[in-house]
Amino acid sequence: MAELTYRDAVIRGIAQEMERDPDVVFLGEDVAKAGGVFKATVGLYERFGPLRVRDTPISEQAILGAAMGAAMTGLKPIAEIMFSDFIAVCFDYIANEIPKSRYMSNGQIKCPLVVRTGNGAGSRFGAQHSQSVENWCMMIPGLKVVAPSNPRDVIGLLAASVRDPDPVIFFEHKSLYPTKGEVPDGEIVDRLGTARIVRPGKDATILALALMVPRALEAAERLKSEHGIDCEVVDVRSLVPLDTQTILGSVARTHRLFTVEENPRLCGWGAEIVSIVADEAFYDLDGPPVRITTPHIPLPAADTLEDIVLPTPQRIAETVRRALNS
Amino acid sequence: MAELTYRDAVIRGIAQEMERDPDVVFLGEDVAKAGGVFKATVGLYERFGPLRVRDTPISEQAILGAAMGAAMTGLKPIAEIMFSDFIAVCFDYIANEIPKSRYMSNGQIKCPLVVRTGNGAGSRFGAQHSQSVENWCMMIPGLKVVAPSNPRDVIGLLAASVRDPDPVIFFEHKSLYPTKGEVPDGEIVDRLGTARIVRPGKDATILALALMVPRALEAAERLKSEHGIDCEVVDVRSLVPLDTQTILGSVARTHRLFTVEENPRLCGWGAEIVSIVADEAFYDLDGPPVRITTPHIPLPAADTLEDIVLPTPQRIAETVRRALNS
Amino acid sequence: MATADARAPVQTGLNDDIGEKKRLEMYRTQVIIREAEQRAYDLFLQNLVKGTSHLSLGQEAVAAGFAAAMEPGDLSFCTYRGHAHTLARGVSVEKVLGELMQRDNGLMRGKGGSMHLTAVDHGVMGSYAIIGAHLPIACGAAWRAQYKGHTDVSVCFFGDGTTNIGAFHEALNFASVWKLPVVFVCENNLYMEYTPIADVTAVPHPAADRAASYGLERIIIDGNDADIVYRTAKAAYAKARAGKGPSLIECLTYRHSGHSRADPAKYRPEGELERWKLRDPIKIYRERLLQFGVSERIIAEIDAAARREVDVATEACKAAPPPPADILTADVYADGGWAWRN
Amino acid sequence: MATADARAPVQTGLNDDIGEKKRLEMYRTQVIIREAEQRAYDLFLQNLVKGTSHLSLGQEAVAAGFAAAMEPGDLSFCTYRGHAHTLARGVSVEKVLGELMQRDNGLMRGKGGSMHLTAVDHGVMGSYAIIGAHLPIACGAAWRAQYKGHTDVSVCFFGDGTTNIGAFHEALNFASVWKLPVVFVCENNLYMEYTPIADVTAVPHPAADRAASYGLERIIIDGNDADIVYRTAKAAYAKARAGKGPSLIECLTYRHSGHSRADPAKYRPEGELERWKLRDPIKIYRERLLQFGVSERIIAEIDAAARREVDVATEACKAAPPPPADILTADVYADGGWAWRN
Ligand SMILES: Cc1ncc(C[n+]2csc(CCOP(=O)(O)OP(=O)(O)O)c2C)c(N)n1
Ligand SMILES: Cc1ncc(C[n+]2csc(CCOP(=O)(O)OP(=O)(O)O)c2C)c(N)n1
Ligand SMILES: [Mg+2]
Ligand SMILES: [Mg+2]
Repeated sequence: MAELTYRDAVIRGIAQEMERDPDVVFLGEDVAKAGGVFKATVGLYERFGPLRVRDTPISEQAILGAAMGAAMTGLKPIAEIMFSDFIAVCFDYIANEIPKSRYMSNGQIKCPLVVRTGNGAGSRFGAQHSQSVENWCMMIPGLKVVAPSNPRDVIGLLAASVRDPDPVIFFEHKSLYPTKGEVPDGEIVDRLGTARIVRPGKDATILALALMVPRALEAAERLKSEHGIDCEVVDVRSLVPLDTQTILGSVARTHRLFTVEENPRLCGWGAEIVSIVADEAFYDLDGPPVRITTPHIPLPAADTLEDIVLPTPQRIAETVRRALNS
Repeated sequence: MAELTYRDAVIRGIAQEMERDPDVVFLGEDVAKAGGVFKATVGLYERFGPLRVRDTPISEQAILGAAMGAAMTGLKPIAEIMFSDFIAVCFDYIANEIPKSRYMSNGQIKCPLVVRTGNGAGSRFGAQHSQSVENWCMMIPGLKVVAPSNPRDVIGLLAASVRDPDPVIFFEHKSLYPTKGEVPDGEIVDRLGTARIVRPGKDATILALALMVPRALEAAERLKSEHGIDCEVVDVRSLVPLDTQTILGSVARTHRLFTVEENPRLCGWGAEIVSIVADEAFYDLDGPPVRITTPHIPLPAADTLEDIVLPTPQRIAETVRRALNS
Repeated sequence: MATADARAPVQTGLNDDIGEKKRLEMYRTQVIIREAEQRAYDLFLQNLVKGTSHLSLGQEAVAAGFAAAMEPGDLSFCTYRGHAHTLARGVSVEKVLGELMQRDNGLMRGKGGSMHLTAVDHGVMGSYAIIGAHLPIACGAAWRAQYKGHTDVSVCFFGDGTTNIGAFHEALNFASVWKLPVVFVCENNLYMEYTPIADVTAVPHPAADRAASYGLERIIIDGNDADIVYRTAKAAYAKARAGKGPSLIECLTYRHSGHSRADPAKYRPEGELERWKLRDPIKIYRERLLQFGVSERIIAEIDAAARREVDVATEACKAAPPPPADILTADVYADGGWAWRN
Repeated sequence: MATADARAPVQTGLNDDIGEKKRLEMYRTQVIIREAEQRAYDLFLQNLVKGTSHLSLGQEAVAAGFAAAMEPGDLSFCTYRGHAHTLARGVSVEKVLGELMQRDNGLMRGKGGSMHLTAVDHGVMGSYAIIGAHLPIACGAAWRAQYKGHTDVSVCFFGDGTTNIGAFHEALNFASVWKLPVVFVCENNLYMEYTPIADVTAVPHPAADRAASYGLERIIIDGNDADIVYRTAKAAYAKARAGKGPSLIECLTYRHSGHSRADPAKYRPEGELERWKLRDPIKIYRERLLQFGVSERIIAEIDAAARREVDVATEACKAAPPPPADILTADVYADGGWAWRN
């Protein structure tokens, strides 16, 4: 066991997989010699050399296209898209090429690759560098979508993603990079499609992802200590595959559902899960399922404003309390 | 009154607005001299001349970027993106530039423009030319999103979109182009954000959009004649602004909700609306809200396969009947 | 028309650098493509070809020449106008027509359709229907070869109109900087869908006039002469295999039919099609063979065999069933299914 | 360093084509930018500048020269590294620093942040933080001018690294084909974020060596000499206003600080920064003024006034409140609000 930052867990996760499989290669902007703009790839270039860890031009389409072509023909590339907002400039690969080729080719083409990207708000970077865009990917058939909330999951889920035979979009939360957590020694390999109950509880289910997990946990503690409300907090961890069993199981026990999303409100993963639960577990629900989200607006840059829009432990707790009391 | 095809309604709608306002200009690939690949812009070049109706290179980013720059500085451009699938190659403008500039600039920048695009399946074009991608736009704060189901609405909603001071993504359904409908003479101007109850009913609410509207109507007729089930069918017409009043009002009367979506299942507009209804009208519901969608797969090309995946009147009717009986 | 005269035959005759066997192979390929595509058009008129289809009638020499110069293991990346390149790699007419007719015997059993022909076992790594998308993808395949020390070349075909989209630029720069073994082949047939390329491009030669932007040689060739195409391809592949990086080759050619099945091509100036038909690649090549001493009989046999193959394929496709419904949800993910949840 | 010698002064002296007034204006602009950005850095160290910020220290001559050659009504399109260009159009230091400090007195009241400076009333049509995005947008503004018969020019600033993204290519071709009155200014400061541009670009001059791809002249200038910048800008604007289409200008320059506030710039080869500091644009220009007979006193007054302005602005910003919460949901839509439903 060692304490590791989320940032260093990314480095260790990539290194673990590159060490194991010479077909794992890594490319992106400023990732090699400079170690990445978030310093989440420091040392990989020195360790694995210039053939396996490569700096690219500012050409996101070329980055993802090249990752796809390499994956189709036998490599297992990890591609970095620096900020997840930039997925918009290479979205054709995310929406039309990478996820559809296997299907269109009747199984002939395979795309085992990972796109790592810095997601989420909290850095006061404004509307084009702070978005949570996991729903841009969840809505596309053929992708897998993962978003770890802690250093251990970073390593385990990254390993699972690299070893997965399907394309995985791996969302690292920028605000989590400096956070720390205990990580076991040795190889860590997790499983995609498994949510984790991070706090058991009986009064309500709170689903969260990435940065929202610690916030939901804090809200749950407050609800317990201040109002005696006992919430179950589930770290969704992967949106595709989605662990509906764990989610439906939790709602079957608590009878109330709350989702906590950082992405803007419309058509987020919260809407998807609420719809699944409303359809399949309608009679389990004792009250309306409630989504707690960032309002449906572009993100403001100012610290004071940004702090208001993201779901806070206080807003989560308040929303749950009010819903359960009504 | 005259009978007009949906295709000709597009031509008339654009012409009506270009006639009225010299600041309305139109650009896209093959739209001018050739009249568009769907023949939905035939004659505009001849009528409004080469300065107002312009062919572009295959450069979707330049098309939308230019539309944005022109809109910011005083024109009211209409830009065509030939197939809506191609929004993926210019998604930065849809996701990051056009919708966010007003907000980021604290109201200084305005983007009154319309992006017209051919959406939807039915032409056996396969996975990269058949998608329904209105949810790619609905999820982005700052856009308006419109999808007419008939020739009259094409003109009225297109006029409303062109006159709207905000950016509007206007989804024309490719399979509706040859369909006909009665259209009044003279100027037609509709209002965004108004859903229409196209068939009143008391037993269940069916929400549909574009090509799914006639299919939902046919399903409702079957349900009535074969099972005595009386469905209310609502043509949603615009996803943003969303007419939640009409939707919630209908559910308050019928107590059951069904959404019929052509887009793949995850994070579609159906999920959004189901989530709104589940949250705000939970106690109005007599049973689970049900989404009827295309399965979450890329679209197959073969006619026999494509016909299976899109919601059909039969599947809609069957789903509603089974849900109401259970 | 500008042609790269340096690439014209040095010796001429059946025993030159190309040789009789290759020439007959290239002739056969061109004829097969021609016959198969004309058949596709007839079948479309009978409503048996569904969806869209984009023919390469008139552009056969490009497909034949580039394919003939390939080694097994070399990879082709095509567009929606990819029937010709797929056939040129030896994929059967039946599988191609079957896919166009959306039958179960099609190359992808009807799941992909005419715009996405893929035959990995023949090195056809897919046909891509979003303009420009496959240029970066071909770079990736070439990167794999470079990384693994393989000697195969990735060859990427696209049209003149494709040179104006962003992905073209990103791929060319990327390939050049990484010195990738990829060959970019622009088939300049003068038109995008219906718009003349000259109306929307800042330079006369949409590909070649951009080569210098990527530190590459300016190469323009007569795309209707399979010999010229073949020799150019050979040289580019050799360069790629030698680790000397990518090439960008602009082939001047012309499509005899419309852009897609829906297009009567009324936008052509009068006489243009007729002028190009005088330079029909198959006509040119038949004359070349005769001139080099191949007998009329051998040529007629190749023609007849091609027609037979297309006839047999047509019948097989007509008899083939539509794809079964159970493949609908297959192969979304690697486990063979489509489950996005447990 | 390559310089476009044709653009070097013909007459030299205060009464040449530029003249004393312009020169003092350009000097003042450079000094204001320098002072304001150094202050921004100090404020960042005091944790008063939030988020990120990208300084143009060392690149002031580009901003000053292009702005000085503009007429009122000409439009600037900038990147995240846009403080300099915004100040050069006359926007107050207070509004710029206020935005960097995310205060209510900021240019966009803190809603946009340092990467999105926008001042429409000064012709600053936004700063764009997605590489390449604003090149097509500038084309659109220029299209409006062409369509309406306006004579303004749209000027679009970006870095060397931006030349490798797709939008660059699309915009350049589009502008050239439509002959738009737009001027593309590449500030080649040798680096992307941390990676040398030479490592990832197929040609030595990332912008100029691509000009021919768009039928444009190859223009490379010394971006550290405001006079050269000014004359080049003048010529390009005149061409644009005359309906002769776009220009692409590569300005050779260097940033003295790191890419953004987080970057210590350890990737620089030894001595590089020092060599470039010898060619500091403000030093060059101060010497020029002295040589042309401007007195030390006048220069010192300008320096002092600039420092005063920055001091006053700093105090105003420190005193300014954070933006009120009620602007959070304002101006998503044109009705002033954010309602996506009724
Ligand atoms: C991104 C994108 N934009 C537009 C289209 C529609 N489209 C299909 S083919 C075509 C013309 C392509 O012209 P060219 O590259 O010259 O190839 P050709 O068809 O002549 O072989 C266009 C515009 C597309 N498929 N993808
Ligand atoms: C599409 C996109 N990719 C990557 C980035 C991250 N990024 C911001 S600045 C920068 C370097 C830009 O280099 P250059 O164009 O030379 O401009 P400079 O910063 O040197 O002024 C990068 C890669 C971005 N903002 N947008
Ligand atoms: Mg063409
Ligand atoms: Mg730079």
